[in-house]
Amino acid sequence: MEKKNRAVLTGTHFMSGDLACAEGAIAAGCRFFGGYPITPATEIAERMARRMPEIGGVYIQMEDEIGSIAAIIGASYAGKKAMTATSGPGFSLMQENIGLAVMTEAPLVIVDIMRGGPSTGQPTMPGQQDMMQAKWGSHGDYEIIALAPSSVQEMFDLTIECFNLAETYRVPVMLLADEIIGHMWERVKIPPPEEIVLVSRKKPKVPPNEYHPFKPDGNLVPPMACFGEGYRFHATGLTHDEKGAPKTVSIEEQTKLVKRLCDKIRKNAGKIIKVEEVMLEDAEVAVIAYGITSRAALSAVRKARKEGIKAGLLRLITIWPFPEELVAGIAKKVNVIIVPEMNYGQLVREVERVAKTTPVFLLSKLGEEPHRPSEIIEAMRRALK
Amino acid sequence: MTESNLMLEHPLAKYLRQERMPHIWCEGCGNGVLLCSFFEALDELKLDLDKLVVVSGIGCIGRAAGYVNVDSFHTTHGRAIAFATGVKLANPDLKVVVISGDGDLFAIGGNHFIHAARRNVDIKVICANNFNYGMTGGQYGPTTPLDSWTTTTPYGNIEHPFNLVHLAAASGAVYVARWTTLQVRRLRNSIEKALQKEGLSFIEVISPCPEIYDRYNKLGTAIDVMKRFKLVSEVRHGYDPAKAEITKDQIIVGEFIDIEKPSYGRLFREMTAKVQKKLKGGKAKCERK
Amino acid sequence: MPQKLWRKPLDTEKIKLPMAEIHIIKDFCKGCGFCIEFCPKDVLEKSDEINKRGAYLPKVVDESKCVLCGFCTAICPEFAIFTIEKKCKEGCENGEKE
Amino acid sequence: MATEKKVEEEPRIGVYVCHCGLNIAGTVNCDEVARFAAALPHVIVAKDNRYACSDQGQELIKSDIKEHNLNRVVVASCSPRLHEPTFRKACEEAGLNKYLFEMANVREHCSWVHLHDKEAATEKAKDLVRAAVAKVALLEPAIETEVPILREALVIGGGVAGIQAALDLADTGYKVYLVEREPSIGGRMAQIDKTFPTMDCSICILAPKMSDVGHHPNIELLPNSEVQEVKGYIGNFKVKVLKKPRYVTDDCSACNDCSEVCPVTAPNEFDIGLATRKAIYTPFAQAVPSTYIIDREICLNKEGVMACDKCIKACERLAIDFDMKPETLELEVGTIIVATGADVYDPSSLLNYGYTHYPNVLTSLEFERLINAGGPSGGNLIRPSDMKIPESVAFIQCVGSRSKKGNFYCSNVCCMNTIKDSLLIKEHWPDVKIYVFYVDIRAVGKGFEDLYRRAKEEGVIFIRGLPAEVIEDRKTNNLWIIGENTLQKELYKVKTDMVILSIGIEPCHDSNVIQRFFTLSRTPDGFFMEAHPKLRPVDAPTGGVFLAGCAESPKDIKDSVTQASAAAARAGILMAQGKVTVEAITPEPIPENCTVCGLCARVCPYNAIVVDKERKLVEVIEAACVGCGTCGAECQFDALHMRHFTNAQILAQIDALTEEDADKKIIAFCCNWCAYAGADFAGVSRMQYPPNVRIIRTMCSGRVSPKFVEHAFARGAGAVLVAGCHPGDCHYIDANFQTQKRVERLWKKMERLGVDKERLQLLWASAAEGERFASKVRGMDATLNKLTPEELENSKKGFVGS
Repeated sequence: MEKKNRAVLTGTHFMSGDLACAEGAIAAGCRFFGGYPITPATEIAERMARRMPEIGGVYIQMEDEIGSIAAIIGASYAGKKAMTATSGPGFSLMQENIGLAVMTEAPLVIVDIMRGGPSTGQPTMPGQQDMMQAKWGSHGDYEIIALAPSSVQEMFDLTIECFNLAETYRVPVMLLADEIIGHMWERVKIPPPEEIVLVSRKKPKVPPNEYHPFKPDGNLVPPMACFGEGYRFHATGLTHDEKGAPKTVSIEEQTKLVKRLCDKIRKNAGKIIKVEEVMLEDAEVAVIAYGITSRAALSAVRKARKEGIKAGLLRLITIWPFPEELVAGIAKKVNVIIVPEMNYGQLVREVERVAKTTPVFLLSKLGEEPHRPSEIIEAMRRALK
Repeated sequence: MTESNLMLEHPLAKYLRQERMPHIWCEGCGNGVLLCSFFEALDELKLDLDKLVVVSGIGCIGRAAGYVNVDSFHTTHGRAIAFATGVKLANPDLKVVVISGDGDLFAIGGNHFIHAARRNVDIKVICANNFNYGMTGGQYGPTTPLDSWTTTTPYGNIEHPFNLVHLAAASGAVYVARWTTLQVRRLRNSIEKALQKEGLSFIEVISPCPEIYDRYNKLGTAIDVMKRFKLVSEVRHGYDPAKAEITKDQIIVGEFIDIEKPSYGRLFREMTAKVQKKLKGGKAKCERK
Repeated sequence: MPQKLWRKPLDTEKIKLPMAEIHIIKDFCKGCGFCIEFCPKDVLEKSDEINKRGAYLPKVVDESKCVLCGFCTAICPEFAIFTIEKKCKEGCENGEKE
Repeated sequence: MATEKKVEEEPRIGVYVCHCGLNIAGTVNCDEVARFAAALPHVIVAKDNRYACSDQGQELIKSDIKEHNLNRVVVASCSPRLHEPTFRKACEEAGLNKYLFEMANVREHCSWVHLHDKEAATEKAKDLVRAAVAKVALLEPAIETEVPILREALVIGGGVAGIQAALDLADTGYKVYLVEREPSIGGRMAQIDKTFPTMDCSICILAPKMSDVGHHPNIELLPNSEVQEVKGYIGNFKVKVLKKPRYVTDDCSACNDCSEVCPVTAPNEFDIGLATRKAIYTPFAQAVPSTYIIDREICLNKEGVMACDKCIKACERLAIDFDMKPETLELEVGTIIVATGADVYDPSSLLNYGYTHYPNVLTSLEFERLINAGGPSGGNLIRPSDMKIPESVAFIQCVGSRSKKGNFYCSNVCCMNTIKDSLLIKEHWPDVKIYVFYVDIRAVGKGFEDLYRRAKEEGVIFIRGLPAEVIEDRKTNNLWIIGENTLQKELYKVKTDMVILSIGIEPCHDSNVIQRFFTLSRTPDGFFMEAHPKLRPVDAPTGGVFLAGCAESPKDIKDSVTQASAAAARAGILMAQGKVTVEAITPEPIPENCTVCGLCARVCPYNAIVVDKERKLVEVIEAACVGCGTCGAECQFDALHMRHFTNAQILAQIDALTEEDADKKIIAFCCNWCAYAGADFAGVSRMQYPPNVRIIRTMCSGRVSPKFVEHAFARGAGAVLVAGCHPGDCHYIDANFQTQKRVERLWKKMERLGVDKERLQLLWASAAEGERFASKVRGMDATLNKLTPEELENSKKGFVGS
C-alpha cells in the first residue's frame, strides 16, 4: 500500500501543468523516463528525476533528444512504460526515431511543451507551432496519436490517456501542450488508483516458436513480447515481414506493412478521438480550438451568445488522428468556422480540407499573448458580415 | 546429409537464425568471423540466451542483429548504444551487447558512445572496424587512415583517424581490447571477459573489407589482408592505448584496459534503495540539506 | 651436439589422436579460402567444384591429418565448415570409422 | 727515472744464497755467489745456507732483518712460483712488507739446467742475484686492496653437480640462482636407470634433491633460461640471464589435462626419441619445476595466431598464456659455479657400427631409457625392430673415446656403465647372452672391481678387441659383429640380437660460449681447465669462478657430487670472508704524465681501465685489474706505474744482466704462467741448455714494453727472447696478442736499422713445454755465435736513447 501511496498522489493539489503531466505519467505506470533539459519542458524532467527513484522507476538524462527517444524505445521493448518530454528543437531531433518507434511499433509517450519557433525561437513563450510536425515530422507514411490538453487537470488526465493509447495501439503518442499550460498552476484532483483506468500492451498467447512479432490480430495491432521473455525475436527499422525479417526489396511487404501501420490508427479513429462540443446544436458560427486557445474560445462563445450571436465551440482533445467526420458534420450545419491558433495557420488547413464550401477563418496569434475572447468575438462579427 | 540438416549439425547452429543464412556479407568479409567468435564466446559461457539482447546500428555489420537467434534490435543509424542503454536500465537482468561498425558507433553515433562509456552503462560494445562505410559503397569514415582512397576521398584522405581504443579508454570504458579477425580465439576470450564484466566494455575488431576498402586501396584479397594482420599485429596486453595507433606496418592488439568501476545501473539502484529507505523513515541521506 | 632423434618412437601406436570428420556446407561457402589458408595442418585445398553461388569450394585433402583444432570453423565467415570427432567402435585402434 | 717514485730510505739489502742441499750447491758455488753479492750496492749482509726455506733458514733471515735492520731481502734459491710465498711470509713476520722481497731463481733456471758447467752456472747465478738486488733496491712496500664479495652465488647448469652445489651453498645460507637451459633440472642423471656400483635407482635418489632445490627458500630456480652476458669480476659479477617463455604459468598443477588434449606429438628428447610427447608437456614425471611447457616449434599456434586452443580450454587453472614474452634478468652475484655438464658422443658418424641405419643398434643412453621402468618400454628390454626381448646383447666399448675416430681421451664412466647395464639385464633376463667388446676394462674406483667380477661370474662374456664392423641381417634385423680378439689373436664373428654402443662423453657443443663469458681456458680435449690440476682442482683460473661436474672432465655421479660440494665450499669461503685481497701488482696512473690518449684502456683485456676524457683522467678498477701489465707496456708516456713490475725495476734488471759480456747473453722475458713455468719445468726435468740465457719474469708477456727490448739491445745484449702463453691460452685472455703486435713492430724497426731480426725471438711455450723453451735457447745460442762486432755496434747505436 505504501507503494500505491507513493505512485499515485491521490488528493487535491495545486501544481503546474508540467508537474501534473509527470504525476499523470507515474499514475499511468510510466517507470522509465529518458530526457534532456529544455525550456519549457524541463520541470517534467526535474519532477521525474526526483520521483522515479521513489517509486522504483528509472530516470536517465541522455546526451541529447535523439538519445532520449532511442533510450525510451529500448525501455519500451524491455517491457517498461516509457516517456520523454521536450519542446520544439528537441522534438525536431526526435523525428527520425519517432519513425523508428512507428516502424517497430514501440508503445511510448512523447510530451511536447510547445514554444515559439522556428529554430530556437522564443524558448519561454507559448506556441502551437508543432501541430503539423507531430504528424508529418518523420519521413514516410505513418500515423501517430496526439492529444492537446487545455488545463493542468488535463495535463494529468490526458497523460494517462496517452499511455493507454500507446499501449493499446503500439504507437508513439504525443501530448501537445503549449508553454502556458505547461507552466500554469491550477488545482488538480488526483483520484485514488482504483479509479484510474490503465491499459497494458497485449501479450502473445502463443509459445515462442510460433510467435511472429509483427503478426497483428483483430484490431491490426500485433501482441507484443518483450526482451527477456524467451520469445527471442528480432525487430528492425527496415521494412520487415511478420517474423521481423528484413524485406528491403519486396513490394508486397512494403505495401502490407505501411498500410497496416496507418490503418491500425485510421480504422480505430472512432475509438480514439475525443472532443468537447459546446452549444453547437443551433450554432451559425463555430469556433474550433484546442489547448490554451480553447479556453479563450469558450468564454468568447458564451459572451457572443449574450450578444445574440449564435456561436458554438468544438474543442479538439484529440488532434491526431484528426476528427474529420465530426468537423465535416459541423461544417454542414454552420455558416462559418473560426479557427484561433497560436501559429500562422496549421490545424486550420485540416479544417479547411474537410469543411468543403463552408468558409473557414484563421485567427492567428504569434508570440507571448494568447487570444482574448474579445478578439474572437470580433472575428465572429467580421465573419458573419 | 542434406545441406539444411547439415547446418543443424554445425556446433554454432543454435545461435544462428538459420533461415536467414547465408548472410548478406561479401566473400571474405570479417563480419562473419566476428559473429562466429561472438557465438563461440556464448557457447563457452553457456549464457541464458533468453536473457541476452543484441543491438546493432546501420551498416554492413548492422545486419548482425538479424542473424543472432536471441532478442535483437536493428536501430537507426548511430543509435544502437542509446537504445541499448534504455534496454539495460529498464531490465537489469538482461545482458545487452551492441555489435556495430566504426562509422555507426563513432561518426554519427560517437556522442552516444562516449557518454555511455562515461556513465559506464553495463553494455558490451563490439565494433567491427573496416576503415570505411562499406554498405554505401566505400566512403571515408572516422577510422579511415590518412591518404587512403575512398569514393569521397578521391584525392586521398586528409582527415586524421580516431584511435578507437584510446577514445574508449579516455571515455571511461572498464574493459578495452583490440583484435583482428585473424585472432579469433583471443577475440572470443575478450568477448567472454566483456560479457562477464560489469560496465561498458569495448572491443575493436579490425576486419577485412575485401570488396570495397581493401580493393580500392589495393590491399589484395581477403587472404592477403588476413596474412597482413598476422604480419603487422603485435600482442601487447596492458599497453597504453594512447600509443596504440594503427599504422601501415603495425597493429598493436591485446587487452589495454581492464578495471573495476560501478556501473550506472548499480549506482542508480543503490540510490533508489537509499531514497526508498528514507521514505520508509530510514536514516539514509540521499539529498543534500 | 644434442642427440639427433631419428627413431620412430616405440609408443607411436599407443598414442591415439582423435580422428576428424570434416563437413563443408557447400551452399553457404563463398570461397574466401580462409579455411584452406589458415588450417595449421594443411588439410584442405581449393577444389574446382563450384557451388550455386559460383564459389570455388574447398576440398579435404587428407582428413586423417585433421586434429580437430576447429580453427576452420572459427575463421569461416559463413558458418560453412565444421569438424566433428569420428565415432569409433569399442576398442578400435586409431579411431577407424564404424 | 724522474717519473719513478723515490724510495724514502736508503736500501739495506740482505742476500741469502740457498744450497738446497746439493740441488744448487752441487753445481753453483754458493759461497762465491754470496761473496759476490756482498759487494753489490746497498747489500748489508750476504750469506749462503743449506736450506733457506727451512725453519732455521727463515729464522736467520728474520733475525738479520731485525739485527741489521734490513729493509730489502733477496733469496737466491728455487722458483718464486714455489717458495716466494714462504719467504714473503718470513719477511712479514719480521715486520718487513712482503713486497720488499725478491727471488733469484738459481735452481730451476740455473743449477739444474747447467749441471755440467759449474763455472758458467756460478757466473749466471751471480748475474741473477745482481739483477735481483738491482730490482729489490727499487721495490716499494705495498698494501693489498680488498674487494667486497657479494654473498649471492650463481650456479650454471642444473645437473646433479649444479644441484649439489646449489644445495650446499643454499644450506650454508647463501642466496643461489640456479640457471638451467632445459625446462627441468636433473640433467643426465635423471635419464639414467641405475647407478654403479651400488645399483640404486638413479631418479629415486636424485628426485628428492631436485625437489629440495625447487622448494629451497635460498634458491631461485631459473629453468628454461640461459646466461647471456657476464660482466664484472670476482665478488661482483653482473650476469644477464635470458628467461625463455614457458607459455605456462606457475599456476600449473601438472594435472596433464592439457597434454591429454594436445593434438601435436613429437619424440621426447628426454627418452632420446624412444617415446612420444605432446607440444605441451613435461619432460618427465619427476621434473622440477613440474610446470608444463609449450614447444612453440611444433605447436599449431604460430605468429600470434591461435589456431588451436584445446590446452587453454582444458586448463582449469587458466595457467596457459601464449602471450608470455622472454625476459632478461640481471643478477648480481659474488661467485659463480660452472656446472654446464657434457654432451654424449654421436656415433652416427661411425658408419661401421651402423647406428641410425640398423634399428637394433642403440646407444648406451638409449638403453638407459629402454631399461628404465618409467621409460618407453616400461622397463622391458625390447629391441626396436620387433619389440621382442633379445636373446643376446652386445656392448661395444670406447665408442667415441680413446680413438682418433671421436676423442682421444677416456670417457671414464663407460666401462662401469656397461658392466652395470649387463648386470641389470642378467638380473631380469638371466638367459640373455651378453658380450662386451672392450679395449681395457677400467674399473678404478670404490667397489668397481667387485662389480666387474660379479659381471664375469654372472657369465657376461668380455672379449678384448673392438669390432671392426657390425652388419645387419636384413630379414631378421639381427646383427653380426666382426673383429679381432686381441688376446687370442684370432678373428671373431658374433651374432647378436641387439648392440649397445657404449658412447663417450664430450664437452658441451657450446662450451665456447661459457668459455668466452668467464675467459676460461680449455684443455685440448675441450673441457674447462682448472687453476691448478693438483692444488686448485675446482677453481677456474678466473677469480670467483669454480668448476663442477663433467664440464671440467668426464666423471661419474659420485665424482660430480664430490667436486660440486668442493666448488660450493670454495665459493663459500670467498663469500664467508666477504672480501678478497688482490695482489698489489696493479698499475697506478701518473696524472702528470698522462695525455688521456686511452691506449691503455684499449689494450686492457679486462676493461679495468676507465678513461674519463671529460675530467682528463684515467682510473684503474683495482678489483677488475689482474696486473698483467699490458697497459703499462702500451703507455708511451710512463703514465702508468706498474706496481712490483715498474719500468725502473725491469730496466734495472736489464742493466744488471747486461753489465758484463752483454753480447754473449740472451735476455729472456718470460710470462709467469707459461714461459717462466715452462722454464721451471725444463729445470725440474733437468733439460740442459746453454747457460747464456737470463730470464726476467713478468706476469704476462704483454708487460714487455718495446722499450725493454730496445734497452737490452742498446746495452749490447746479444739477443732478446720474448716468451708467453700460446695464443688463445693466454692467462690474461688475449693480452699476448699485444705482445705479438709489439714484437712484430720491433722486427720492422730492426729491419729499418739493418739489425739482424734473428736476434729478437718470440716464443709461445706452455707450462708443460720445457723442452720447447730449452731448444729455443739452443737455437738462439747459434745466432749469438755468428754475431759480428759491427752488427752489435749497429744495434747499440740504433737503439740508444730510443
